[in-house]
Amino acid sequence: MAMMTYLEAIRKGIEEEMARDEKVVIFGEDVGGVKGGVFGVTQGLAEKFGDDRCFNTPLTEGLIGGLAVGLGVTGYRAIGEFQFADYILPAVNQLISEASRMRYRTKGDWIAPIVYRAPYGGGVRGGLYHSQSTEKVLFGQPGLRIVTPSSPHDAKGLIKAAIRSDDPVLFYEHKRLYRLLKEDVSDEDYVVPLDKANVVREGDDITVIGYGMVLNHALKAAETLSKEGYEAEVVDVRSLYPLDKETLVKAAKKTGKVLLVTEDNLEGSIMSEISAIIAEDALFDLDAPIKRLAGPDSPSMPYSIALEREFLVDEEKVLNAMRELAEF
Amino acid sequence: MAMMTYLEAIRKGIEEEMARDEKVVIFGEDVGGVKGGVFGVTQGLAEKFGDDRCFNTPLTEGLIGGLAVGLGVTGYRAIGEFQFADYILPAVNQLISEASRMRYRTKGDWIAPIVYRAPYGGGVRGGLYHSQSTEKVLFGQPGLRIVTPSSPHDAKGLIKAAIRSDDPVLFYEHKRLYRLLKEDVSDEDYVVPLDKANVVREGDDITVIGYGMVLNHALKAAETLSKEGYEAEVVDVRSLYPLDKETLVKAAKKTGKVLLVTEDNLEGSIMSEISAIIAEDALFDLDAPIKRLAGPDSPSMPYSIALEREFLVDEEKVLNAMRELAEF
Amino acid sequence: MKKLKESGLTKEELIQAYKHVLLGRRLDERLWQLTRIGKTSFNISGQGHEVGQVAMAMAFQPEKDYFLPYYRDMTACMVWGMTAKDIMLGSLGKEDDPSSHGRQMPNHYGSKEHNIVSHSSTVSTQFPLATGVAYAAQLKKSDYVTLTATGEGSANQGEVQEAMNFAGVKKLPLIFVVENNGYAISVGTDEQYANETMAERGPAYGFPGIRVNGNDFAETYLAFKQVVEEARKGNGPALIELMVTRLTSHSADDDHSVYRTKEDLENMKKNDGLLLFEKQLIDEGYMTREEMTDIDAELKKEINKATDEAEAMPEPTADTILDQIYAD
Amino acid sequence: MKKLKESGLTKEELIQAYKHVLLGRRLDERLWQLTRIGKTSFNISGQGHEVGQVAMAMAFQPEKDYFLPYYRDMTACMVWGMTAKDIMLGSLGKEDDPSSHGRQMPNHYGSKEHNIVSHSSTVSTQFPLATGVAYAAQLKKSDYVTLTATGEGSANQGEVQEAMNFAGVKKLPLIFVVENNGYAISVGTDEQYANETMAERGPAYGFPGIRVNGNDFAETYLAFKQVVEEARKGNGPALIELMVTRLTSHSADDDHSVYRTKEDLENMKKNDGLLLFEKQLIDEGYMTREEMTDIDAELKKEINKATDEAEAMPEPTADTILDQIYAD
Ligand SMILES: Cc1ncc(C[n+]2csc(CCOP(=O)(O)OP(=O)(O)O)c2C)c(N)n1
Ligand SMILES: Cc1ncc(C[n+]2csc(CCOP(=O)(O)OP(=O)(O)O)c2C)c(N)n1
Ligand SMILES: [Mg+2]
Ligand SMILES: [Mg+2]
Repeated sequence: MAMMTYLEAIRKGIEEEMARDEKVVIFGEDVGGVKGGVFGVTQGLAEKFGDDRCFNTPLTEGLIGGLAVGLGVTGYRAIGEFQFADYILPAVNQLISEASRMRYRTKGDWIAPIVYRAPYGGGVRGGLYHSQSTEKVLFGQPGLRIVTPSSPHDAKGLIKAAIRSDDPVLFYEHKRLYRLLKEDVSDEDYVVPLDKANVVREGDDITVIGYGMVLNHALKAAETLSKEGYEAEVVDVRSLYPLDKETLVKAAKKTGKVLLVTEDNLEGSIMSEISAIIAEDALFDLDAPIKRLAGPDSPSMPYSIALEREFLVDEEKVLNAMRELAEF
Repeated sequence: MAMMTYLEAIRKGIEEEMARDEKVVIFGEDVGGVKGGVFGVTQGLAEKFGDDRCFNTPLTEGLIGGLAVGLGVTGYRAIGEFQFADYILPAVNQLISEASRMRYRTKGDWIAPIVYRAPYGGGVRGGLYHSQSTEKVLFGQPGLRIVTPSSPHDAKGLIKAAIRSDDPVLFYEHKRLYRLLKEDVSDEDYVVPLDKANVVREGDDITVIGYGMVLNHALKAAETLSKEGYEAEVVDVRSLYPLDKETLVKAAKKTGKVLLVTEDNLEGSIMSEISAIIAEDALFDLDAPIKRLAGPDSPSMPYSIALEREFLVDEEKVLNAMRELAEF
Repeated sequence: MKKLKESGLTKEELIQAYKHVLLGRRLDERLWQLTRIGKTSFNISGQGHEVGQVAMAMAFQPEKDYFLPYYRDMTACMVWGMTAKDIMLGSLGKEDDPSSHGRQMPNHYGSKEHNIVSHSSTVSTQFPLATGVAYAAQLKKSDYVTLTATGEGSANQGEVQEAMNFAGVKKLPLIFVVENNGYAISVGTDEQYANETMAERGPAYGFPGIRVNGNDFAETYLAFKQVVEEARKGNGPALIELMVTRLTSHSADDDHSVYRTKEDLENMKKNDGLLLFEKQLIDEGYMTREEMTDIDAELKKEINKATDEAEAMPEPTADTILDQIYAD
Repeated sequence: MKKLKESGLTKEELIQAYKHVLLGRRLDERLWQLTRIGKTSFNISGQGHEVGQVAMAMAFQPEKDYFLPYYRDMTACMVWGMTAKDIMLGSLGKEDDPSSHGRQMPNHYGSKEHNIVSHSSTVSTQFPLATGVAYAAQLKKSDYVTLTATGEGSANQGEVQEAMNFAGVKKLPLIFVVENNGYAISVGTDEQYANETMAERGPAYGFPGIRVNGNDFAETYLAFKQVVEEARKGNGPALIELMVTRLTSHSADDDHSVYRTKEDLENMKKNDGLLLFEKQLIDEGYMTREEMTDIDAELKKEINKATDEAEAMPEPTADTILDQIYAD
């Protein structure tokens, strides 16, 4: 056991896997050398595993996307870093047309075992292009997995599972959680499954479903609400695609009152899919409309502080929505 | 009035707008010269309006995306064609980062009045990369509009409205409808609004919501069902983003039984957003779970005929789902 | 034109080359027939590319080198090890098709057995992939060389630059090929690029770029031989622009008489590489006309057999649609 | 180094140039101060690029020419017409910020009034846009020239190739600039590209490519003057590689002492273009040290005033978050 931030836990997971399997390689912009990433996730890896296995790419995301697939088909386990989740966009073609379809289009003859890492999320004064939740752009592409951890424990176990997986996995890291969260993380060689949502708090009155920063808001708000006499079941989606329908539907049915929270825009977010699943499978168990709490439908969040705050779903907004639903 | 296919109606709309406004220009791969597009939509336009206003681009979709934005900021109304909706993927960065955000990020100082056209949809033995419904990839990007006509009448009016709009509009054309649909289309200078869904058939028993090829299946199935004593309200979504929530919710409330049909994969499709909206705004008016009928969650549709058929939502599948819901 | 003798190849090797060229031609002719009578729904052909492709592929060691082809590379794929029956299985969309098991359209080649990596329809996505395959050779300290090809229109895709740039930086053992047939569907080279040759792009990324006449067997073979040797020794990549002719329409969906003049089409036929190659073989005394006729007859039998056998094979069944989306 | 006299500029013009250079330096120093004390949250600076940028921009006619800059182009934007206050409004995220009205991060320049087209943070997306702006000049039969710039790392993006390729084909009146400061955050040019110069990429797309020493005012000015003249006459685009120095860390979020040696950093300071330019101006008798000191004092006042005025301006308010997403 050691106290670790979310960021350190990701690094630890990568380090353990690189030590365990020499087929694991990692690359991206500023990922190699002494810099080790603009957030420092890959610090020390080049020194430890050599410049061949941890290296800088030129500033070209399409290349990062495709390089990983080429390494995958030849038996390597590539970890490609996109410096910000916003900069996945130049690589969308490679991710959708190549990585996510390699296995299917050859019926398993060729596979693409890859982890694409990307820091996402706002609240860092990053403006329109350093704050986005771009997971919805890649959501719903069968063949590709999307996961994101919301705690240091999960961060380590989930990155390890992603690296070992024979599927291409898009691994989202919330950049505000990098240094915000710290907890004891086991030194053991554990993995967290790529296809399971996680009930992080039990309760009978309302069900709150989220991931990332807003999940942490929900957990805090649940404690406040508890003092007011309401107990919230809180679920970390974790496997953003494919979704763990079973756990999500079960949690929805348990309380009959569902609040879906995301930092993304309201429309087109992953919460909309979760809502549709619940509306299909649990409609008659519901005691209230399925409520979504999300950013407004504006193009990501502006730089100006008032606008950024207005965009972000904060703890207070989550608490208010939870209370309203509990009292419904 | 003249009998026109869906394809001819689109061409007519473009032609009228190019004649009306010399700022309208059109380009793409094989769009210029005598070929006039691989489906022939732009045939005759180069001859009529000159090679400056109707021209070929090199085989580069990122360029097509950005060229349109640059023309937009300088006062032109660009129509950029993507040869297949599958090949929007290399241009996603330009569409999301540039076209959809130009107005917002300058608070209206610079705008990008653009139409991006793209033939989408399957059932043409196009395999994994000539059959896709890629609209979900661009869905939920505020600043961008996505529309698609499902009849020749709408095709002409909608493309005209898209060209006149000061917003970037992604205009999806179902490639199977190009020559399948034929109807009398007015010679008048009419437009079809970009932000309105369309109730194409009235009924009291169930509500079916769709667009494109599957909407035509639903209309036929509705006639069959009518003979069985059930009347379906059929709604053409038409404005895929932003959605016309009012019309959609009203139609859902009217019958309390909702079937959402799409040719896309089940998960992450636009129907999931519509379901979420209905679950939020009309839950207590529902008499049955909100049902989605869609393609399976496999990566687009394979080439082999049995697999293509298995993937596609056809008239029979729609009819069965409608009947089941009516009898619920 | 260089004399065949200058290639340094033995008589047997040259006769083998001729067999490959003729097989490519005859098999493609059969595929057109099958398309016309509706037994397959599509064909896109390499007629006019065959001599260049055979000369190119013979400079490699297919038993260990990797190939990431594009849709006109049928003949090269057969030099690499695929059989006429393999190709036929793909065109007929059969379960045993080694390229995609009936999931992709015809002419999307791949074979795990022969190190031919599957490609998509989205042009040039194989270029970034090829860098990964080539980088794996460096990691493995293996001396295999990777070959990837695309058309001269497709070579303008941004991903091609990104791949060439990275290959230059890492001195990858990777040969890039642009098969320049003067047309991208209907668009001529004057509308695709402005520089004299595509080959010039090699030096712009720090490695040799050579234009060769793909109808000149010896010139082509020698050029490839040299760059492959350099790559194998660790001296980095090269770009070869292979000047070829597109003797047919772009594909079964196109009619080139619409955008090319009669004279143009007639002249082209005079430049048929197959005829020139035959003339050289006879003039230099390697073969007689009768020997060629015999080979033709033999190949006809081989193709008949391949057709019959492939036709008798089963197609994928509907219940396999969800197979091999994810690893188990 | 060329003598300033060779530039053909008058004494007044050279003094004006000096004022621009010094304003760029002093204003940026102020922005770093504001960042350090927390009045603005971010800065990314053009220190070491100023002389080159002024020489570049002075070769254009800002009252009619268009500019699509990148984040280090503050000094060039001021030659184009933006004021210190305009810049300050952007860095402080104020409502009247002409670049984005407080919606983008600092250093994302734009001004409708001065034909400076807004850019995103996603590097090099402005290159395809610039082709549209330049194509509009051809359509309008106007003789304005368009300028766009990016860094040497960012110049590897695929979209850059696609834009240059199209500009070559259409002979657009468009000048592409790569400001080569040797680093892309921590990544040196040896890991970004393999060719000798970036300039070589011009000829690969059919137009001139010239590398100039951005610390050499006259050389830079004359090179731009010539290519701008050619472009204005309709003779097509050019690529200029401007060799400059990044005197600071990449941005306020970076610390270059981590990845650069002490000697490297010290040597670099000796090559400060500002000092070299001052020496030239004095040596050639255009200015005295006192005159420079006076200008410095004047600029300080101007910057103080700009800071005070900008600080007093209102920030965007939360209720504007949904403004200007779509046209009304
Ligand atoms: C990204 C993408 N855009 C468009 C297409 C449609 N398309 C298929 S082949 C082709 C022309 C290719 O021309 P070229 O590269 O010269 O190759 P050739 O067919 O002549 O061998 C086009 C436009 C595609 N498959 N992928
Ligand atoms: C598409 C994209 N990828 C990554 C980034 C993150 N990023 C911002 S600046 C930068 C380095 C740019 O280096 P260079 O092009 O040399 O310009 P310089 O900053 O040196 O002027 C990177 C990687 C980005 N903004 N956009
Ligand atoms: Mg071609
Ligand atoms: Mg740089």
